[in-house]
Amino acid sequence: MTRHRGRGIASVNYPIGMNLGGDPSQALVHSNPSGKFTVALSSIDLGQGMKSVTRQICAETLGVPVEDVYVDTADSDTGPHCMGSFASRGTHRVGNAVMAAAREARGVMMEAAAEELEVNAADLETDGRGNIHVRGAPHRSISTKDVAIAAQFKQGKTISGRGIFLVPLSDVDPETGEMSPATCYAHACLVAEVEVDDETGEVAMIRMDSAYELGRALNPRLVEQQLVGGAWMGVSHALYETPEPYYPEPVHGPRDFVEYLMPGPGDICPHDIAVLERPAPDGPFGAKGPGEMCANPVLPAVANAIFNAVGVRIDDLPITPEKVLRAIKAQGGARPQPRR
Amino acid sequence: MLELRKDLFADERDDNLKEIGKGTQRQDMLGHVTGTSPYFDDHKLQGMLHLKVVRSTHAHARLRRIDTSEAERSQGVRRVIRASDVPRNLNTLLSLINFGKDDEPSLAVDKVRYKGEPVVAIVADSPREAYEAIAKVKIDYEPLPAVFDVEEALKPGAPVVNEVYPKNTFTYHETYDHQQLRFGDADRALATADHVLEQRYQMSPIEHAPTETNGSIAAPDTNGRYIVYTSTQALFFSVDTCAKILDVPSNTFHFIGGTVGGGFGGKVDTLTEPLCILGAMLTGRPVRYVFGREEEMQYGPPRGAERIYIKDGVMRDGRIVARKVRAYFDSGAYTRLSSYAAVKCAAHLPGPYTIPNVYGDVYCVFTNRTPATAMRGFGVTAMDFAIECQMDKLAHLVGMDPMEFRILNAYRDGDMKAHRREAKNTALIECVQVAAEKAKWPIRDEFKRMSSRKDGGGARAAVTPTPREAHAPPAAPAQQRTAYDRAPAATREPPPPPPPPAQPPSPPPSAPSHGATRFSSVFGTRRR
Amino acid sequence: MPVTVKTFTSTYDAAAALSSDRGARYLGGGTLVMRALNEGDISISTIVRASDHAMTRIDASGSRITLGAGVTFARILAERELGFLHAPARSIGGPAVRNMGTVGGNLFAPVPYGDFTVAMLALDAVVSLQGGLGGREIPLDEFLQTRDRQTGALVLAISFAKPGSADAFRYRKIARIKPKGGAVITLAAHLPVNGGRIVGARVALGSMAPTPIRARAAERALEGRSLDPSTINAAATAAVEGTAPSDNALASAWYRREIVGVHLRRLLSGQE
Amino acid sequence: MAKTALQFQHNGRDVAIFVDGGTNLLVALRELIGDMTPKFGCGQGGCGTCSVLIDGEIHLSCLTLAETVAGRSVETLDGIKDGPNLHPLQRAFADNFAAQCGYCTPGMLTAAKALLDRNPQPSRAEVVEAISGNICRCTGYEPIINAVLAAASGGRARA
Repeated sequence: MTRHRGRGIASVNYPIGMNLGGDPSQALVHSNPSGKFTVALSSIDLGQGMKSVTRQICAETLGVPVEDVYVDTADSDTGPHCMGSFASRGTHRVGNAVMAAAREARGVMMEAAAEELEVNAADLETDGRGNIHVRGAPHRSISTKDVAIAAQFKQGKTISGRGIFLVPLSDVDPETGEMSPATCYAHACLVAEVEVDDETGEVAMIRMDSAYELGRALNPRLVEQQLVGGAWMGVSHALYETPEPYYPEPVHGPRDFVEYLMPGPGDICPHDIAVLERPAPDGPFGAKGPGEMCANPVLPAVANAIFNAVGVRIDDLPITPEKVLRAIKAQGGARPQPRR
Repeated sequence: MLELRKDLFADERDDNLKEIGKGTQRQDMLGHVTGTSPYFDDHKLQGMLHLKVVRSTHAHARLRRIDTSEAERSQGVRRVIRASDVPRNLNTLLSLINFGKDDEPSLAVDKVRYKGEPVVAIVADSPREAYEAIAKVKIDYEPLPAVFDVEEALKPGAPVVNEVYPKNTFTYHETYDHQQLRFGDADRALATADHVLEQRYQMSPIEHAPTETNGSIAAPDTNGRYIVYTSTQALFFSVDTCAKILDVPSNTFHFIGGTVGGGFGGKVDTLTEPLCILGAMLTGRPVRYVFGREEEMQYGPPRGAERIYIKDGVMRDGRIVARKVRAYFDSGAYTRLSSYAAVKCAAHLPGPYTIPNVYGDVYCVFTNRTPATAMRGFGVTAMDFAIECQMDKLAHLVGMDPMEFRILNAYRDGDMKAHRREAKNTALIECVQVAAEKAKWPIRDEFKRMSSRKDGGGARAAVTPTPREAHAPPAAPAQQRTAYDRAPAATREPPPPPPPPAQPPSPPPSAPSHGATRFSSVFGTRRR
Repeated sequence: MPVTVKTFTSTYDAAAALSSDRGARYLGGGTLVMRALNEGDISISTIVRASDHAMTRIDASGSRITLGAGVTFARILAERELGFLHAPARSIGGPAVRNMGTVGGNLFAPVPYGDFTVAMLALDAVVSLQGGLGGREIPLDEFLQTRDRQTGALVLAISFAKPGSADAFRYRKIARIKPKGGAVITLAAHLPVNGGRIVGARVALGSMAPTPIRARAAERALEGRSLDPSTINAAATAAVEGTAPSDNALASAWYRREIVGVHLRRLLSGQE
Repeated sequence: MAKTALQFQHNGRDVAIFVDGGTNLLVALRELIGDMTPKFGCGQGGCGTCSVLIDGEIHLSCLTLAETVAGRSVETLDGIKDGPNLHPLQRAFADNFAAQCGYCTPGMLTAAKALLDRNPQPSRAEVVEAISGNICRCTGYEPIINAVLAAASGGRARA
């Protein structure tokens, strides 16, 4: 028997956003004369879905279909300031800014609709399909297109809004480290199952089961993208990656994708994910941010699974076959722990 | 496969929204599958030149002489850019929010501090001609002793990597060589703990390896402005960094980006834009500066390595009573963003657990390697690795199931965290329970019944008396509290009311515009 | 100066161009030379090509097989007669690299590349060269030892005897990444059996020295014996003898030495 | 400066350009033809995002000397659509959320097309092999594999 299976777990939390300079982001929302909205940002979409999630936030807040919103980013002449796409801040910070801007634009839109329908704006509601009607009287209705036309050509109103979100900076106490580093936290727990070859030290991923709590999942498909891809990156960090394979000696650094190791499509394993949603009080519709924390529990869960499989602790990343093999040899062979 | 556990925390959520919660197609998907999403490099401008840099071949060396005369005469070369051509050739990224001292030149001046540091830039008609000119640049180096290990760098007599920080550590609060966290009396608790476990953990550097490498294209635009297509992750960060280095008003630039081929933190540092724009300024032509893959892997900033020592005290019943952490962030030759990672890391201690005595010292250390920067999980990933390996060992030590051990120690609503803020909106216990269920990992009923929303606070909300250390200054500065964090019960004024659920506060009326406000020398805007 | 491309119909002229110009490199599939150009290797000033069809010919009809130097790995995979070489051919790159990379170019590929050459070495292949002065054939073993001095010559083809039976030839590439990864080590064995005994054992290893090498001690342990567990163990134990692996980004020399015997044992005993 | 004339078929259309010696096909397509769908990811043959089909076979355009495609057919992602209609692979990639940053997507789709053109009903292992030369840093590959498999079975249903 040279191959041993083992399971390990890890649980983590992750702060959303940065405690730097107030970590602000801004957004502008405006309608064209036919009631189609543009969100102007300077925020970056690196693939995480910034454009898509802010589009949904804007549509929900305005009360219009998502197809009626387009997010334009990032142009320093048209998009207002944003700190940037990092620190799991996009959904939370930019989302809040877009929500504030959309709320302001919605206010104007409802005022304009009220004027057309000759009712009080407070009595109006949106149906999410492009219409505004009197609450309880759906037949007294006007389309957002007609409202936009009236606002532009008749009433002289701009259906637009500005938004900023800022968390006032918290000083750090030099002695105690007392501070407010973040306003909300995401959570996760992950179980990794591995198979370890005790003659070569090779570790193969067998499966992962996880639970991620990330506030409101604004778009479950985008969340799934982050969690699946992020867990893959966690496996990669745990077992493969380093630009300095002999750290701290700066030698034999990889120069290409053959030498820089990342798991290939033949190395991936099934990953069964549960998403928990405990809304953040200050998140846009309760959202936190799944972007960074998704990788974090994987690294220790894999290390702990290797211990369970062969009884060695590798506290030095990445956990290469060499490190596993050296440890197994040092303890005189694999010592499988009780199967979990 | 993804399952939404709508049964949990249902009372805290409104699930009847129209757009939120739907798996709507990405706005950019059609662009992606048709190859029409516009990345920075998809702009081809007439007469475009190509910029390549000459990189240091030494990890630490004095620059005795740089001779570019032959390179300047090389075929196709439009301009050789030297350090003296850079208007303000010293910067640090977070200087925009007044955190840290300028410590990094765009082109090395009298010393190189890591292998691969840019020394000279060549702007030529073609990449080939730029490479040919690079071979003709003669640099006379005087090699200096280099240091690559974070703990070696802290020893007396270690080579000074960066003269701005002569102790090889970033300076916190204008005084300290590290960021510390003190909560309770860890030493005393360790002395009475049933078991004490001290371990060392080492995180590797990690390369972001986005499929699109770092790069930018800069071109003279109408009316004296410059248009810049960029892969940056932070548009205005890059705009303002370039404005500072090139010493021109920020509205000189029209930056366009927003569609980036992966970043993961590796495109925050504004690596290519300043020299690319300078090339366009000096030649009057569009200039393209794109990293090759080897440059990206070896000289593009990685996630820095971290070395972490953890010493825990645990009781036989599984309660962790003390956690003492010493961590070293390997920042490489310059600060970039590692200074902030250390603060974020200190705030993250002791992980998502309620431990009454926590002690942390986190150092940002300079070594002669490629400067590190942010990466997915910045400041936290390595600490989570260390903490969670440690948790597994502690559970093993006291003979507890590792799931139950985590549930037992998990933080709950109302608990006091080590950075002295009340834990709220927690959900670690539920995550462990659901993961156990999914993985068919048996845990006992009493652990299945536990909840993040029950049994927190009370004694767990107390701030344990914390001994002052000899070097402590007379008084700690007043604490800025946000609307979202309640002050610890033991201190000062009553907490502000919590915000209503799912309603962000309205923006403050006079929010500072970027760069307009003076920030504290310690850590950004200070409001008392 | 832009690169000059010279295309010749005759291999003789191509070889003459190569040997007369220190900045000339022969363009095979492009995976080595084009990469070098992309990365700014200005020592290459001339690209030499040869359009002679002999360069891309496969002759697998008889007992001796000849592969033109320009034969791609994809073509080997399409050739049923060459089934025993499908494993080494498939271990090179992904589909695109296999459509481009050639048997001849692989002879020059440095560690961690050059896996196909390991297979060729185990088959006692002979390299046909066209030099500035004329053609010659040299054993692959000898060619590899002098590889750095062969850049002025043009490889025309590589030839070897077809293994007597399907299971006489075995090949395995140990890579961290699946299905396409750089080699930690590569192993190939040709074990012809005559009357139940191995006659003419050949074991070749990649990444155990600067170029592929023969594991002569392992060959001696196999020679004249039947392939039973004790023989296999003896060969596995001897595998590391005479090797000189280096540290690189994929693994350390220590690790390579530790596992070469394990993997040779598994290869010879048919274990995963 | 001496340039070499080069004619080939680009997505079914005859094109003629002049290239410098040593120019690779990726540069020729992007800078001289203006087809931005193949991307630069490494220039080393390691990432696959520059993949194109040459006479129907997948090649890395960054490692292809441009003049070697003289008289041949070069297909890029830009040619995969049928007029305004998405190719079934493009639809499947979208349906499966198989793109995040989108930078590897042109190469992935090209690799997948090279597979399905020869093997319309591949196994999962064959899909894995077909995309093995393409690096994706965002998705973890799973949705891409699923998309290719879905396109294969969906394509049969639609055919």
